[in-house]
Amino acid sequence: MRRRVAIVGAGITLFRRRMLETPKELSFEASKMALDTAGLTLKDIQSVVSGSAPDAFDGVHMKGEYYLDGMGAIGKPHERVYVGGGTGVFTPIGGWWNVASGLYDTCLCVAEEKMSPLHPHPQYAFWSIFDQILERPLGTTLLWIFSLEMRRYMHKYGIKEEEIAEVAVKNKGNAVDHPCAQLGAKITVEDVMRSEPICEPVKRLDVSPPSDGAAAVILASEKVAKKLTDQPVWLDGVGWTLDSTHWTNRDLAYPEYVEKAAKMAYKMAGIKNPRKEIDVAEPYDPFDYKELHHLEGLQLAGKGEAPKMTIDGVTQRDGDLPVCPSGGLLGVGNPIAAAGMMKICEIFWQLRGEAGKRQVKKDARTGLAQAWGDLMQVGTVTVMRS
Amino acid sequence: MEMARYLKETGTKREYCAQVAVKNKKNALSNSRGVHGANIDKGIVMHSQVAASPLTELESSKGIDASIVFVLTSAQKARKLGDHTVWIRGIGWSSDTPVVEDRDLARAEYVEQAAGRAYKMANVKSPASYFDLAEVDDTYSYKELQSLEALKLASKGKAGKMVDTGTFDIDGRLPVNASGGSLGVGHLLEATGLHRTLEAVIQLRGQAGRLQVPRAKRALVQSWRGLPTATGAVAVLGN
Amino acid sequence: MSQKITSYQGREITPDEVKEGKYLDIVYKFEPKYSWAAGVAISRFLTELKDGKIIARKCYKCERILVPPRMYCEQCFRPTDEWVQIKDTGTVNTFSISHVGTDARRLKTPILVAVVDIDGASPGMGILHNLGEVEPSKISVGMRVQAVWKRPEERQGAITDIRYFKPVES
Amino acid sequence: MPILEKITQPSLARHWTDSIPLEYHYTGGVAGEEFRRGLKENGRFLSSKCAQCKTTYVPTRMFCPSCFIEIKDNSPLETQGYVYSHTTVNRNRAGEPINEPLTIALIKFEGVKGGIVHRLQADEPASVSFGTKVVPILKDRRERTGALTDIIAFKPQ
Repeated sequence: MRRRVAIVGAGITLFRRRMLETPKELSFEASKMALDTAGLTLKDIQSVVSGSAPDAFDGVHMKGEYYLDGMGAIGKPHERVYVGGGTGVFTPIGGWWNVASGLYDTCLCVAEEKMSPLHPHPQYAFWSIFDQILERPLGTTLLWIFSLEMRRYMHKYGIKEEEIAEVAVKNKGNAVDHPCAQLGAKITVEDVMRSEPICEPVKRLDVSPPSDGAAAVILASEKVAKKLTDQPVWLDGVGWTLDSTHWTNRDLAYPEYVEKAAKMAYKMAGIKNPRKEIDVAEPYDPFDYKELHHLEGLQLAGKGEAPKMTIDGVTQRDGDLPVCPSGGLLGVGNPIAAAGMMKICEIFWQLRGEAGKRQVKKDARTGLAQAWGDLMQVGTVTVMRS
Repeated sequence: MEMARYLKETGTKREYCAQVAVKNKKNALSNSRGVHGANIDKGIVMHSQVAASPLTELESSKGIDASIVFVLTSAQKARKLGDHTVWIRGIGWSSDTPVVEDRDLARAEYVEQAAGRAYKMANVKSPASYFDLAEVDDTYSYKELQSLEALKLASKGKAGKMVDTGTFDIDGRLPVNASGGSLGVGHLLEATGLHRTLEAVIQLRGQAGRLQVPRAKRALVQSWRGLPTATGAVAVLGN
Repeated sequence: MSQKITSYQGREITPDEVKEGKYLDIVYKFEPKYSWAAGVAISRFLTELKDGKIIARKCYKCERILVPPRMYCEQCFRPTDEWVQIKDTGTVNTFSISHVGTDARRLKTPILVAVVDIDGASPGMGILHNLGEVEPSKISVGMRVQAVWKRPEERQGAITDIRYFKPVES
Repeated sequence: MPILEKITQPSLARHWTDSIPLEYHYTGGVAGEEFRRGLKENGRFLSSKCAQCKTTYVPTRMFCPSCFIEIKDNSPLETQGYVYSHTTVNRNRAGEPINEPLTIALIKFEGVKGGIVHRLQADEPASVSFGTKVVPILKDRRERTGALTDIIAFKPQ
């Protein structure tokens, strides 16, 4: 019943703190690049799925309606998916439903975010995700969740801040080779440790920046994909899960929702031993500890063991399991939904051997992208094969 | 402005829009969910407070709170679950341009496109004679007329006359918004489409009580996403 | 990024360009006001806070005592069964020292925040709150704490009826 | 089984009131910036012409939504504006009555896709109808900021 789905094209804009382009214009640029590189025009596209995080960032109500002409969706079936930070990876999952179900043969999937309009800081929009009666009156910021989670993770497994900082060093270093990156830099663990404390234990350089940007991929059914390209990248497994919104009742040291989403995707893709079968991974890294947290949830590292893997160089581009070869959110930038889609694009280019200076050393055949969000309780996972 | 343009281009009489509100509010009196039900005439509707000319307040649906849940399953599983199954025969959805200034305000092109997809999937060749009932967009009175034409349940410019002569009454040839619709029950913003679907499902299960359309086998559901969009969806249901 | 691509689109506006007003911008301010219904469980929870008490709900099926209280158990997906008064003491599950406020502006005095697992609720049932009467460097995971309440006449049935949690000798 | 416990004493049903103050600084975008400059500096409406389908859009567009290609050809609009549709409102956005009824129109331009929604200022509002030819009333150049409010209103020619 289920049809095989391929990615046949990808596009991305620059990621920057503030851009002139409107959300529609950013969407157009990413969509156009995806179409052009796939050798398609808008007429070839049957449906459109878009992703964007809270309307509060750019203050446009029903943003999915506002920007749809920039995604070529006029007169087409269009839907916007939204699961907070998990949106970027959920967008192609929405496209996958369109194609795998047999409803459509081609689907343009676009993720866009423009965070810069909100003043004084985009961070502020996140205040409204907390419980309005029990949490907001305490003066909540989004960073609280992360710092509380990071502390619990460190406490449970005896992990040091310096070990976590290794992730920021790796990802910002990788981003130097990404032409769209906002914060690529060669830094050291000491730089991270000495950076300004924001919400201890979280420091300035542990965090990804707010950004404007867009990214897109084109999905096609097997029949259409094989006509279009010799190098389709198959979207062989998808998974998503929600945990409880009562986040203070959860185990903050381990992302169970990522584990469940990953297991769903692995089962669909027929992956039995993820650590052996996944060649390259793009887990969600808005904070450096989150990459570690997610590697464990994805079953790519044992519980509490991801820091050691990082220190041993396993997750470097020339390592046995390259992780965030793009530079991740920490290096390329974090236009929420577009950042997750950037990871889908990266795996697409890695599996086609088109990643240029970022190309991982090993012969990568199977890759994974993951994102997470909502009230920090959604996991979205895709498994891709060349 | 959309209503004014629709009235001008189709030559529909202003009072026909008021008749939509009269019909739906009357139907809602028999619906336990119909908090905006009323027995009124066209004059009251047309002389109610102006919302934005030519639209009046009694022709604008009012927001309510509610939650609606459906459980979907595969055909195989459904057959094991009992005999009250309602089948989704066809679906379609579409969006016109988000730029209001670019649109043809008289037509609901998104409805035409969405219906085209749903009819194709459900193999509906002559929509006007296919359905036993329809639950369609009536966020504002004229939207029902505009949508009925886009759905090909009425020919262009004829929906107004048809509503006025009772074609779409609960005992008419094609009951439209027998539930009372949004004008009679209330508007649920993003959940409105689910409300319309719910009313159709209850009809197809034969559980609509005083609202029941006899021998209801095939239902059409259409909903609009609301202002400022030109986005809508259509579903063809059957039992 | 396919290597075939040589240029990427996007026109950055730098902080300097913002300052010098190189591009026309439109400033739009608004302040939507809300009145949120607290619902059955949280209405009762707030009423009890006004009396200086913390109340939880018990699910007879999984036998968990849930705080914040809810009228349904999200694991068993059935209504919860019983109100249970729990203590106003607990254990720090995790904590943070926040140097920024809601709008990401730097604070003069950091806010101390913690997830506190409340005594009498099931293990791991924490609530978010502030810590006080403690040196930031002295806070640790596992530390025993107790609620410091506002005076009864100051309480209004809000989470802030508890001023903060302070350390107690275990 | 549903939740059986209800609140029966109205005073025990609590509400929490608060607001979310928001401030946005929008850019006009690549196309919008040009449109706004044209309005501010020259008092003209800029339009964009698609090289492929030859459609002219107003306000300016960076891309043609149907051909999905970039538009580079922007020029001042030459054609006459007319009332495509109009409405009169007696209340403001919050639903409160306003003293002077406000007439709003969608102004379109011959042979051009798009248009401008704005206030209509007419000595005899009843004389305004579909197709009435209109011209913009602009603020003085020194007062213009590049916002749509640089246009005070449209009026019948």
